[in-house]
Amino acid sequence: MGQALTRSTPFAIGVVLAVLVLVWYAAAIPMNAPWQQGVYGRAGAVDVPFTQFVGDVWNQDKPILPTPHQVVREIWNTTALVPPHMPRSLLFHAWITLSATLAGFGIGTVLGIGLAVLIVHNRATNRSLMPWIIASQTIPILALAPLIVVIGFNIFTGQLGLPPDPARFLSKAIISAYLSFFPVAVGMVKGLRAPEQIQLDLLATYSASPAQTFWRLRWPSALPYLFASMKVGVAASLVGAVVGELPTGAVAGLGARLLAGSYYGQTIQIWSALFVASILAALLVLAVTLTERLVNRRLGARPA
Amino acid sequence: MGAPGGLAPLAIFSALAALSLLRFAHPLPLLADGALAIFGLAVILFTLGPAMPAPFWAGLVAVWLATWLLVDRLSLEIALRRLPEQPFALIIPLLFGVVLLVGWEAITRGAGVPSVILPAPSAIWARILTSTGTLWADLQQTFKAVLAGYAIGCGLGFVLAIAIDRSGFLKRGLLPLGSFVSALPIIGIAPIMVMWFGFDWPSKAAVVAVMTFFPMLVNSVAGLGAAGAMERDLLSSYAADYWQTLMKLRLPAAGPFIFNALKINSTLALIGAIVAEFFGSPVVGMGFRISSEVGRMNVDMVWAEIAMAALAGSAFYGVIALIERAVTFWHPSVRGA
Amino acid sequence: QDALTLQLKWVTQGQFAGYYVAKDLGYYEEENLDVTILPGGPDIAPEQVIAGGGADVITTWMAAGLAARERGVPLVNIAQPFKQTALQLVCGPDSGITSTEDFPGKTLGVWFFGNEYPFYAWMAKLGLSTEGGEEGVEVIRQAFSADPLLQGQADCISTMRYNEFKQILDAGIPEEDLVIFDYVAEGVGMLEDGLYVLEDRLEDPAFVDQMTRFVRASMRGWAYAAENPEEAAEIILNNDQTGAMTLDAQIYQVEEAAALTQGSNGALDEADYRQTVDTLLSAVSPDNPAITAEPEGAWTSIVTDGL
Amino acid sequence: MKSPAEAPGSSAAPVIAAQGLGLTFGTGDGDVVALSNVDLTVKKGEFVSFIGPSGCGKTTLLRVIADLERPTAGTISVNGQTPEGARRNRAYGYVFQAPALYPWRTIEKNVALPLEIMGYPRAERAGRIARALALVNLTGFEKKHPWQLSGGMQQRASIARALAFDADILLMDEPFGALDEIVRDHLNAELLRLWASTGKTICFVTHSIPEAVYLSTTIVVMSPRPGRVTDIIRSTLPAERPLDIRESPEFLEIAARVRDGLRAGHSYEEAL
Amino acid sequence: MKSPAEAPGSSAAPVIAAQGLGLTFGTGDGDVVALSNVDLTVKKGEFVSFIGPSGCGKTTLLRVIADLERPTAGTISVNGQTPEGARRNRAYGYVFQAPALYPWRTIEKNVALPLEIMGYPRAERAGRIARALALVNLTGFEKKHPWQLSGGMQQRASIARALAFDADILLMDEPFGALDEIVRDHLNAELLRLWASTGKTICFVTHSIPEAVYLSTTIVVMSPRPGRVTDIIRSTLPAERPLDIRESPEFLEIAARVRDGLRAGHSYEEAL
Ligand SMILES: Nc1ncnc2c1ncn2[C@@H]1O[C@H](COP(=O)(O)OP(=O)(O)OP(=O)(O)O)[C@@H](O)[C@H]1O
Ligand SMILES: Nc1ncnc2c1ncn2[C@@H]1O[C@H](COP(=O)(O)OP(=O)(O)OP(=O)(O)O)[C@@H](O)[C@H]1O
Ligand SMILES: Cc1ncc(C[n+]2csc(CCO)c2C)c(N)n1
Ligand SMILES: [Mg+2]
Ligand SMILES: [Mg+2]
Repeated sequence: MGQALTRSTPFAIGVVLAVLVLVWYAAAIPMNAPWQQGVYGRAGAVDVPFTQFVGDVWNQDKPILPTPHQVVREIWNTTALVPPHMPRSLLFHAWITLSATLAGFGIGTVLGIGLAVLIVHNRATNRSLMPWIIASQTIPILALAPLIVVIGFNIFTGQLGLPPDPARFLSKAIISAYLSFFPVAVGMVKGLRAPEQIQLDLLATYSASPAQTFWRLRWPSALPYLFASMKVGVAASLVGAVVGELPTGAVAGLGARLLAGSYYGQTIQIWSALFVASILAALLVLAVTLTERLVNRRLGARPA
Repeated sequence: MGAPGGLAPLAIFSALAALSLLRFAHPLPLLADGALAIFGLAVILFTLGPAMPAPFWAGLVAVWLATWLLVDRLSLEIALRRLPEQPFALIIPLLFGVVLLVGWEAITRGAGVPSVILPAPSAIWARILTSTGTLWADLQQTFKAVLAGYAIGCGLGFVLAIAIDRSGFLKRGLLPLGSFVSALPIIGIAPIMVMWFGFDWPSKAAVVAVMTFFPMLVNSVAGLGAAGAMERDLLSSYAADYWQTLMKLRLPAAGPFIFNALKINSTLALIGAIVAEFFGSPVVGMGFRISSEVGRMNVDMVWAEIAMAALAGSAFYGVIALIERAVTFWHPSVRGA
Repeated sequence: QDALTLQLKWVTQGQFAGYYVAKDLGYYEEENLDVTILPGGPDIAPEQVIAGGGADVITTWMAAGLAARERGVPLVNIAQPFKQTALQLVCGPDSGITSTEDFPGKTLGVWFFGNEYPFYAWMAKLGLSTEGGEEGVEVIRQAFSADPLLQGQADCISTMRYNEFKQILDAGIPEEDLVIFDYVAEGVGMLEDGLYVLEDRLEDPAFVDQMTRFVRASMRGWAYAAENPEEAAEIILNNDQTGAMTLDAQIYQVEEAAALTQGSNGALDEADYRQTVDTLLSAVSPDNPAITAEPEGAWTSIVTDGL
Repeated sequence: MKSPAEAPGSSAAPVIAAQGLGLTFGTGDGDVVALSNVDLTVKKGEFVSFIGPSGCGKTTLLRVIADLERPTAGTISVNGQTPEGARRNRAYGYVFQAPALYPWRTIEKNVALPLEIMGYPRAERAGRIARALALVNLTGFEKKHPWQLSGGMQQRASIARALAFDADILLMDEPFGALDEIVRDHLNAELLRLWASTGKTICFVTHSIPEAVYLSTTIVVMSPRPGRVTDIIRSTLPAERPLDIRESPEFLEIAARVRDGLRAGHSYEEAL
Repeated sequence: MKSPAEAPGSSAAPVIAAQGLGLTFGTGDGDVVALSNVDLTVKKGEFVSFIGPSGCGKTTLLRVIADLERPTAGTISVNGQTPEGARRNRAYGYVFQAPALYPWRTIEKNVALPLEIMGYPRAERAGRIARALALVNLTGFEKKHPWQLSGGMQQRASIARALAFDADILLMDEPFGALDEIVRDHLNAELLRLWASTGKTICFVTHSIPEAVYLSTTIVVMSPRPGRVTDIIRSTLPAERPLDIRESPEFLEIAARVRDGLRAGHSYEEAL
């Protein structure tokens, strides 16, 4: 019985979480202390009892490091207690960011796989494109983001006649795709080249077409690489969508929320937006992991 | 100006390009193809002026096609070992880059794109030449953060992967939380890191460390599981202990995955360091320069920085890729290529 | 109705109350205008947006507007709702700074992205190097908030009176503990939020007419906001999609911003313009060339003449 | 029934014709000459066994025939075409020395692989798969994955895969190496029957001298590094070959000759 | 020199003792009984061969002895310990059915692997590696990588790897399957010499009846699914075994008995 409990995943996560929370509370004391001392100093308070001091340090309005219960309370207040369609609700923002993330991740994954396929199958693409794909990732996206907003947004609203919201959504999705296609492309190039020579030779003896070789050998061999890359890619997508919310006018979404929080020094708000974003990321990675398990089971992979 | 007379070379190029269709009936030497492509590129640059007429754009497309053909033929020759790998492996992407730049120059100048939106490569180049001192100082500042953060982030991800691998408890408890850290959005943590580590490069290094940590963790964990069953059994028959199995089998087998992460991270680190500088910095650094110069409408300087970033980043990536080739030479993806 | 797009320099907040009030209360509609307001952000340069055709009219600071004009974006000031300025340098109680004499060796937080021109003009006037060291000042790029001062990372920081300044007060530091440098008082004041359009558009009388109606409605909005700050703040909150704002802060901001429009009917006062240009020209340096030559045709009164 | 013994004498055009064939592998530390100056002619319907010391180039030769390796010297034609042309025409089936089963496919699906690729109609596939698996005695393991099979069973699955489709030429690289004597005898007999009834041309690598003699119309003896052909032995055994022919003097005589060739090859470089 | 024939009779404690051993693999579609009710005793210094149809559980049995697989029924002890204890004490060397060489190591380094792990002094390693490679006739290929070797050469490299270090027990799973007759004879003789001079206990899986008879003091015949031991044959051959002992009547008699056992096993379930 006890064995089963200590070996269960929720228990393990719980213990690790508990340790983290303890460290967190402990860290909050030295980080927020100087400010608290300033307050006491100005108020002329001397000899504040330690318990009160700790209580104050853990409950500042604009702490340097908010404490877990402050963040949890803020998340609770802005999710459960507010209707989800209101801008005050974090769910509202989470959904806006998530939708752009999913769109961007979809585009990025397809693009990444497509590029990898081109690179693996076409000599000229392999030699000429790969270095530029790498170079593209060294361009700081935030520097490019305003450009995407200014030009892209104009094209979407002007030439294509989209209203601002879908145009903004698309701009974000593009940025998100831009960040996520790369890990997928790099991983897939590696994965598509992973089959052993003898496995390729076998298909060569059947004079299999490139498409047949792809679907029957390269694709299944690349799956482990694809899933590892997709986990990185989906996280990158979320970062991209959040980043894309900065220059697009900080209108709505978790990124906008983070930013808005920071304008007004609302650290608790920043941290709760941060947490929701991370929870979102963890869920997305989990979704990829579950898909991986499912696919592995379907393929009858050898249990490790 | 786009005067009709100016288009004469374009006409010559078009005629030559059309003639070169003969190659399908009668193979032309590679040199002829190369000369044609380069001639076309020169013609485009030569005739370029504001408000170009339609034939010019058709010419641009033709030049692009001609160069693509050249690149394709060159790649084939290399594959057949009729051309040496060494200079040409570099020449091909450069050629691609030249076409990209010529197209960019042609579009920005030929279609009159305002330079505050997108400056022409020639303007960017001029800017690079006049600002080498600033660019160099910015590069140094930013790379301090890139290298430190990359080392810390990759190191942490790797060590944690080992810890996770070592202990089933951590695997269950920590791995799910690892993905939690992965998406701590950079714009959220950057201000916090500035708050914690100050305005100078250490706060940027911290951001880079957080960003690069997860790809390394995920790939290392995947890689550590990549060794085959019989290969493991072999070591188990020697009663090899955990660390021996790790060093002799599982790390080498994980090599391709780890390098995957190292490569992805080399670009992530640069983006991270630059973006982190947007959130408070001293008045030097690539990120600082980019964002402040956008505000000053000096977009050519912005692109000069971006060009530097791309160059430095590609070099960084290239070094990692070279090490990868040397270390994981045995992997089919390297052996076969 | 004539469709117009206004690109703001910053996010939706009390700083732009006049425009949001005019839109929500139908003043634009009464002038037969259909106005879309695009919020800005830390990386949106309105000058770039209008150059790319993404807006018909923008709000920006005059120094940035003139700088953009010199770099090939032919911006023209058509109206200047903000007559006063709100930019300040605020030094903390522990900085030991009481006057500009104390600056050498200190760390100062500055906003960049086109907001740094007044600061550099000031330092040039004081003859201080901005490269750091004993004799000069250490400049850091300050982010969005008042944090660097509150956390002691900078001796002085930039604030807008209507925003960051209040955050410092809210954080519990009393005003009398702070040393406040006002850019106008230091003789380097520069005009803030004005309305700018592209020069060639003004050749079209219909556009000029639209702009006249736009400025008229906007000024009505400002006047209403000055009278009813609570209501204006509500309107701002309704237009804010982030849901992160507090009513108190916005009421304060609307009040402060509306105060900046006091005495303005929208028309630019040529004397104010001269002061900005002269200050900029007095501080030309290779590091910070906002403008290097006297601007020509950078403002016009044809829009406000029709009010 | 066609007589295997007659095949070499028949006037059919050669299925495989190699002149002066050579192949050198460039490796990090020096070149390895795997094949050198190999001349070989295989006529239609022949059953040719290749025998030679480990590492002498048998696999390499088969791979050259199959267009999986490019020779660095000499010429070779398969079915009157280049090896590449023959491969594109799906002229042969290949049993590799290692099973090379795809781990993500079940045994059944592994055998189905060539059928899918060559576009055999779906209706036909099931029957072919079942017959091929029955032939190698793997009925009942259709749904297993490769790692759930023993070494010999994996090898049999890979044989079934090559027999499931119709190819004129069969290239088999030590197909029965991991099988016990009884199964091996059974499969030898099956292979002979198949060969006789279909008129396939078979190239067969083996280390077993009795197997080579029992099966072949021609035995090619190779010597190691650089791999060369040292002897070509035409079998004088009759077409009908019951298992006990292996005790006949004729059989033993041929076997002795093969063994001598093999031994000579060994002494050439690798003194044991 | 110790007499192999005497070994079974000696009163030494059993090195391997199994009672009622069973192993069932659970697979997606039903269980596979690989071993069922196996009783086995191997004394110190014995040379035991396992022979049986493909898929009968020989590899599985070896893996159970080596603690690479847990039995689902019965008990087994190795060197008087649990298999795990024996493994931890590095009681045995194992030659797998497939070569299992590490692609990132050269041949030399692959052979060095167990020496590194078991902490042999650096000075001693080079000599051991050279001797082991010479024994399997791979001198000159030290610096090659596995994929640059032929199938048989890879198998020999994996044998060298298992012989490079000193283990009391040798578990060999069809080590000579991919080798030609000459090399095989040579290695058989070498193995016998090694065994005689070191007194190792050897468990040896093979498909070759002559090989089993030639090498062993005891031959264990197994029958397929569920794998059981059907016959245990004690060899009556003398300790000294020249190669031509294989033509002696005694030898042929034992071989016949093994063949019969094998055939019986086959008829049990897999009617051919
Ligand atoms: N991992 C596994 N999962 C399921 N079944 C397995 C597994 N390994 C082996 N088996 C089954 O166990 C039986 C015995 O396999 P084993 O490998 O021991 O045979 P073997 O006697 O070594 O045969 P061969 O001579 O062909 O190598 C086979 O029927 C095989 O299908
Ligand atoms: N990819 C390669 N790179 C370098 N050398 C190679 C390569 N493949 C084979 N060789 C070498 O070529 C020679 C012949 O190898 P091959 O596989 O043809 O031998 P084989 O006759 O099939 O031997 P076996 O009976 O052991 O399978 C060997 O010496 C081997 O080392
Ligand atoms: C990165 C950054 N830049 C500027 C400001 C200050 N600010 C607030 S509103 C505004 C526009 C003037 O109307 C300016 C400059 C800031 N807080 N953060
Ligand atoms: Mg071979
Ligand atoms: Mg086996």
